[in-house]
Amino acid sequence: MIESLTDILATTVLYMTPLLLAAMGGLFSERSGVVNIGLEGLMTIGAFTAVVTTLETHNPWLGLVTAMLAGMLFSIPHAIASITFKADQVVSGVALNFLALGVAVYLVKSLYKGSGQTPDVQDVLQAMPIPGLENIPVIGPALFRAFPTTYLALIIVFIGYVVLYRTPFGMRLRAVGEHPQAAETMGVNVYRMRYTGVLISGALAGLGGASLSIAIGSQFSESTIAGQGFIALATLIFGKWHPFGVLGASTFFGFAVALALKGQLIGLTTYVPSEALNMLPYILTILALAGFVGRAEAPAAIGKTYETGGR
Amino acid sequence: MDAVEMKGITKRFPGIVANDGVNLKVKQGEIHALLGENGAGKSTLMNILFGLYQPDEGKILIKGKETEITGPTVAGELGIGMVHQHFMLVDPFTVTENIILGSEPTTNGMINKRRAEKEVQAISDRYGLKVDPRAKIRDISVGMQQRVEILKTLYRGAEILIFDEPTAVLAPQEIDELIVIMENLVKEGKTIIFITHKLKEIMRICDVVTIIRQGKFIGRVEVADTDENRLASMMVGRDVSFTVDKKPAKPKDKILSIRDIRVQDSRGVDAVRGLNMEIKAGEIVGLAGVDGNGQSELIEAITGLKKVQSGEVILNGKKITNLKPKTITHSGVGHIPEDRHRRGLVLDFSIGENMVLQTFDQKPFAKGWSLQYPAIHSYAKRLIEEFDVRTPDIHTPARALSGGNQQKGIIAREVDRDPDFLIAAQPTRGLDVGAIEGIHRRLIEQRDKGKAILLMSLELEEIWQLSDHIAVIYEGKIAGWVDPASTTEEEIGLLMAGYRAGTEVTS
Amino acid sequence: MQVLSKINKQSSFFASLISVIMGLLVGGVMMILAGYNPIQAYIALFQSAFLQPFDIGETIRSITPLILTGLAVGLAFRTGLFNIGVEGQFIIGQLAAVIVAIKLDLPPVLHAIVAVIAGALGGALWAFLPGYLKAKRGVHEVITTIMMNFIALYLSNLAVTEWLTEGADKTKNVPESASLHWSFLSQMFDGSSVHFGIFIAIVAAIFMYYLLWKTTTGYQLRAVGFNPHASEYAGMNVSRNIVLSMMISGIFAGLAGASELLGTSGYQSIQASYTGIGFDGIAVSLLGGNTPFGIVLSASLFGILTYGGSNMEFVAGVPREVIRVVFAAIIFFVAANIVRWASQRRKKKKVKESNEKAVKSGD
Amino acid sequence: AQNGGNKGATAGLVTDVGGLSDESFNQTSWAGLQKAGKDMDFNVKALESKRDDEYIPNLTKFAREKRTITWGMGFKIQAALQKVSNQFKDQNFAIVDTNMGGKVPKNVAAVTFKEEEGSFLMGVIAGSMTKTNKVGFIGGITSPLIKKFESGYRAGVKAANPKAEVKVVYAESFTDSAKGRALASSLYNGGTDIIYHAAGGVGKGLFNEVKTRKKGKYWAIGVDMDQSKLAPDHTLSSMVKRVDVAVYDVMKKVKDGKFPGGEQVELGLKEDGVTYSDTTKKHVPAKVLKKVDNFKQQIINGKIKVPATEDELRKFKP
Ligand SMILES: Nc1ncnc2c1ncn2[C@@H]1O[C@H](COP(=O)(O)OP(=O)(O)OP(=O)(O)O)[C@@H](O)[C@H]1O
Ligand SMILES: Nc1ncnc2c1ncn2[C@@H]1O[C@H](COP(=O)(O)OP(=O)(O)OP(=O)(O)O)[C@@H](O)[C@H]1O
Ligand SMILES: [Mg+2]
Ligand SMILES: [Mg+2]
Repeated sequence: MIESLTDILATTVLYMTPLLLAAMGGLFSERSGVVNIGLEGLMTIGAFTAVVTTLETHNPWLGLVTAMLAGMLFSIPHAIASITFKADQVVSGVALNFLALGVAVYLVKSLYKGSGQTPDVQDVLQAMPIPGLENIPVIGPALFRAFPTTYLALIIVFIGYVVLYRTPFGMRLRAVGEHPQAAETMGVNVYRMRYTGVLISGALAGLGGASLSIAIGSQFSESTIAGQGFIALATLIFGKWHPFGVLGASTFFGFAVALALKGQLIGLTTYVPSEALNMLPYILTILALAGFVGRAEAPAAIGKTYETGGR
Repeated sequence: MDAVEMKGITKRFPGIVANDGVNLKVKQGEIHALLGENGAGKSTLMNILFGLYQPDEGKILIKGKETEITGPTVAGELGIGMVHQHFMLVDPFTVTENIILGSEPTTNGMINKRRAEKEVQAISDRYGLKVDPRAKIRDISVGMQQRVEILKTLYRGAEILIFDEPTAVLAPQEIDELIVIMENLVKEGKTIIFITHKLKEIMRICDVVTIIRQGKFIGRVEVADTDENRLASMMVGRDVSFTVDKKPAKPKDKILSIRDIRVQDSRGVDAVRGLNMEIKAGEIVGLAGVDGNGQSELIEAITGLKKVQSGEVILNGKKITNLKPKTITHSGVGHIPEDRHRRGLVLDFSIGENMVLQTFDQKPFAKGWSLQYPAIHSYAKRLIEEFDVRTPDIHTPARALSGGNQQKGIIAREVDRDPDFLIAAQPTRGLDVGAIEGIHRRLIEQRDKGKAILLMSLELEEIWQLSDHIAVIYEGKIAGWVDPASTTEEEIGLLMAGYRAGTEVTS
Repeated sequence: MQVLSKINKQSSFFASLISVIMGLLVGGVMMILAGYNPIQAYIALFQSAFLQPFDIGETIRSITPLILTGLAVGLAFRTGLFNIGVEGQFIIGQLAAVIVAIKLDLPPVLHAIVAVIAGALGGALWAFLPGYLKAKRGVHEVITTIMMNFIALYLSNLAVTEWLTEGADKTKNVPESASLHWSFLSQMFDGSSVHFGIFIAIVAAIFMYYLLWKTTTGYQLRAVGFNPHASEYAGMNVSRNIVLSMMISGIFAGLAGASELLGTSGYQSIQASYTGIGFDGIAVSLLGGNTPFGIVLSASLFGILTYGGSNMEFVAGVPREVIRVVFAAIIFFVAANIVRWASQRRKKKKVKESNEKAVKSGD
Repeated sequence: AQNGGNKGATAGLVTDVGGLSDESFNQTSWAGLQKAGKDMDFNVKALESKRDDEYIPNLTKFAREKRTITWGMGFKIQAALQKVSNQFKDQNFAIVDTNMGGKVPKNVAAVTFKEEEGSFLMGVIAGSMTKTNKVGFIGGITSPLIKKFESGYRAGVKAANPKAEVKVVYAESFTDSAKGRALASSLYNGGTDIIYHAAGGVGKGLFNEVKTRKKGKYWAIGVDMDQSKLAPDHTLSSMVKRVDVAVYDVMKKVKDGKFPGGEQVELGLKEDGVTYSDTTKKHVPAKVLKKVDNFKQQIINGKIKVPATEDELRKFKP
């Protein structure tokens, strides 16, 4: 029983990590007023870059760094189109998904002789037990024998909270997402804040992708991300655009997945088809939203292009 | 010395010259009015002074020194602060957060909230601007929001303050408070540029007026040397009459009666608490009151947009309580809504499409499932001509019309449906005197045609001029009925503030 | 030309064309960087999409579902909703169509009609829930539709293995009576698999135009999409219109699924992942400015590039993913309105120059 | 080149949606075809299908080019190949992993494998080597093909170690390696010490997980090709499906003018179509290997009929 609980927790944490990272990325972008449908693409680019870097340098940490940089780089087109050129943010985000997946798979095929996937990474990030804590019963083995990316994700949630709600930068970022004209009249550079928000989202989503490809997994192919970016987007909305809300939402989702998997392992499949069990996380999410989460209030200026002095 | 001098400012927008060689000279320590019709270019000129726009031509001198104001930050450094026509406040933020945004006091890189709150408190005490530093903007009154706007400029040490139509959104008491504040500010040595459409206010507190019309500089006059009529004709370019011509009302049958209704606001708190009211054909009932005393909820309840918790609304002898908005509309209610952008128009529809917002599915605008555009267009054309809505054509999006013309469009739509009962909520908010004149005439015309009209306005003067009876609303109840002919402004003011004055109270 | 100019709200057909060319240039640069010959590749692409009747037929076939999913996304957008759930509605459309096709025994033509309608209703049903939750509970449709996509995928697989077959990977083929295959059409294009679905798609596009701009329902849908508060004021039922909009969107998606199933594949199989046609619909719709005619045009562009792209890989060895990059670039260029921006900059510069001249001569 | 006289002969291969580098039958068959091309002077070409609706155009493309033979990969392509082969009666086709519902057209050769037989051997290895008497199986998407693997494996375990319990889970995905990892981790935590998978990319998660665990205690078994390089110290064996060999053999017959049209070529242990990987001997003791070979022999000479479905498994008695 206790073991099962530990197991469920461990799976929860495993599943939560990439979602949490990407959704935190989305948080920064959307809090600044720029919708980011492109999380899927940014995760893809991060996953790809991390694998290639690690294959070349045998240093997965470097992989994380380049994944963040690549995520940032690929968020630039989205930023330029939707902030400078005032393109519709949804349009631009969709284009970003096309671009990222296209470029990543194109490069894989070009680099690895037409193969649709990279070779296997040997030097993946290993789980990192935290001495002492890992021995706490039940939660220790689940939470404190996790991947470095998991710890990173949790730290980012807390840093994200502090940055957004305690620092001038965060306050300005949120102001820009709520009422850019107001921020502008207070001397805040709306464009710069939005660019920063989008770039941070690229970095974090890239990191999220990397956590899938070189920590949990060990290679990259077209299906490495397979919809996780969209679930991260859902997590962001579910978490009401708040760092702790996002933490809660991604934990909820991870937990639902863990329950579904556990259901199979304890033999529920004799009674319920495994397809039905696998639907569970998605059904639970809808129920949770319909039942008690309900209306989420987006940043007021989200999705709206901004023009200096415009109204 | 001149605090501000703007010389030959020209600003072009695609297709329009918003400012065309405008001059503005403001002396240190004066209250300088900027007067002009809707769209005359006042806000544009001030946005240039505040650095939000760059002029295409012209020079700006601040305290005698030529400067280039490239952004709000530069303006701030020059001691210029602006209270914008449309509030620039971040709703979910607190008062303090809004004030410190952009120049936050920090310790170790973190915002020092406590210090900020103290500073805000100190400044608000000094100038007599009562605010709660910790309240969220979305929870405070419009008046307090405006004080926050003023505090924002003072917090940055502004010496020259621009007030762009600050009184348009305020109740009479709040206007009085604001005027006191402005006087305090001038006493402290600040300079104020004040935009308003209300000539009374100019006469009351300003020293000098600059008038612009259609982007052009018309003139600069000392308030002491002029009067309201002369200002109005300079501004509009023709004579304007301020007195509303109206014959005595000839009230007939009872059209609307409201019995003991209760309505909740959006937070679920009772906003209307057992209110009674009757309106007869051929009369205008004015609903006076300080903003937030249940006026909006009352109107939304009558029109079916909000649920009536108890009590009933009867129109022409039939109960319309809690019917669907559509049914209520079709049973003879017209509604000029308080917020024309939120409720009154679909801004992305053409002005023509907006003309049939309630009737699009009726003959002759629709045959069965299919819309009849020829009928819709000819109808819209007729209304636009009849009500003098200035628009290039009926296909222009409503968004591109000026506020006054948008409002005329709404009035055209509501009046032309020929309802027995017409609700006019703040029908002239933010409009210039020319536009106001026309709208007032329309309302009187409707009354004389035998319609029952409920006029809600925060502007006492408007209510005064138009109403045959005035109902003063206070905390969700009618505090008293007064006859405009035999009551003084003080008496109404007292009722609005919650003091019951014995004799006039009839219901 | 009026129709063409609707491809994007702000930009003309001409601007879109320039964007397409610029997108192809971006793709060309990518190819050069990776050491391929772009000219050869593009020749292969367009040759294979157009040169032979067979290929034209196949191109049309690949355009068909894109038009329908594009319309699904576009209609929802027009009414202020973001339907990311087209993918799921597509799957349910397939499922509903295959059930009718293999479980019912009806005369030809009627069988196909009933199966197509079933697909449409399936899609509508799948879109109903997100619409309902949005209208009544304020639940963001983006989350619910994403979740419904996953549920649809698993549900379809479950149905195939557990209910429609005895543990097989795919259902049996739909009978001739329910098929949208039309040999006359197929023969016209040299035996390609183009099928009746293209007519469904075109009728759907015309229907969307008529519905939105010519009917009272469309008037309400658009009004609610632009301004729910004003719509409520005007007596429209906002909730009902939100649900209706999602369901009509779902109908288009379901039609896409039904037409693919009854026309192209002929069976429903266990699916390891999404087809992607629904997600492609988002791009198609956005590039088409969410107008029916724009969507038909952009679906055609997308279809040509995709179908030709696979051949480009075949002939010139260039990974077809470069086509996705090309398409992404086109969307960026159109959305950012690069063409207008460039022309405006030129104008601005001219104005500035002439101003400077004026100032100088004034001195 | 050394085999002259085959000039102008051409072959095409159409993958299923897995693509050319699925590390599974698409990839191996392509390898086989390429080798055939080199050895026997065929011009070979492959087309990847991204979606089910591309099967027909892709097959047709080759058929219209009049390729000597056109290969379709996987059971998913069956309906398409049926249609196209019917349309191009003069062309030859071949398909892998399906017997065309038992009715193979004259111009088609169908190659299938007895995955259950290979999986049986994996079951024998797992059953013999488990210390906890708990072994696991991770399936991809529930389907008859994967059921063949599962049934054979469970039969093998039963035959070798009746006391051992087989935990079976399905990921309902062929790509979600995170899910594979979570499932593997849970299985191992629950006392399972050997896990076999037939789950494509999901199986990657199994190897990623087992790698982090104690050597010599936790094991994984690979599928389709020798997967030991994914976790060299933790891979007991792999069930190798010799699609490359099968393709090569058919190509040889084509070259010799003996195209097996209308036939179902079914390859099991006997034909060396399925087998265990060469690296098996690295971690599996000779004693166990002997046992495995023993069973193999019994299957080859028909003493043991390996179950391929759930029903057959229920009736199966070792
Ligand atoms: N951002 C803009 N883009 C285009 N035109 C603009 C813009 N801002 C202002 N204008 C134009 O400039 C003119 C002047 O507008 P402005 O807002 O300055 O008028 P105003 O005098 O402040 O009017 P009001 O009394 O209604 O506030 C308007 O007619 C409008 O057409
Ligand atoms: N985004 C815009 N693009 C082009 N023109 C605009 C835009 N916004 C406003 N205008 C123009 O500005 C003029 C005035 O608009 P504005 O909103 O200032 O109206 P207004 O009379 O001040 O009404 P109010 O302030 O009460 O809404 C209108 O004539 C309109 O054509
Ligand atoms: Mg103004
Ligand atoms: Mg105005």
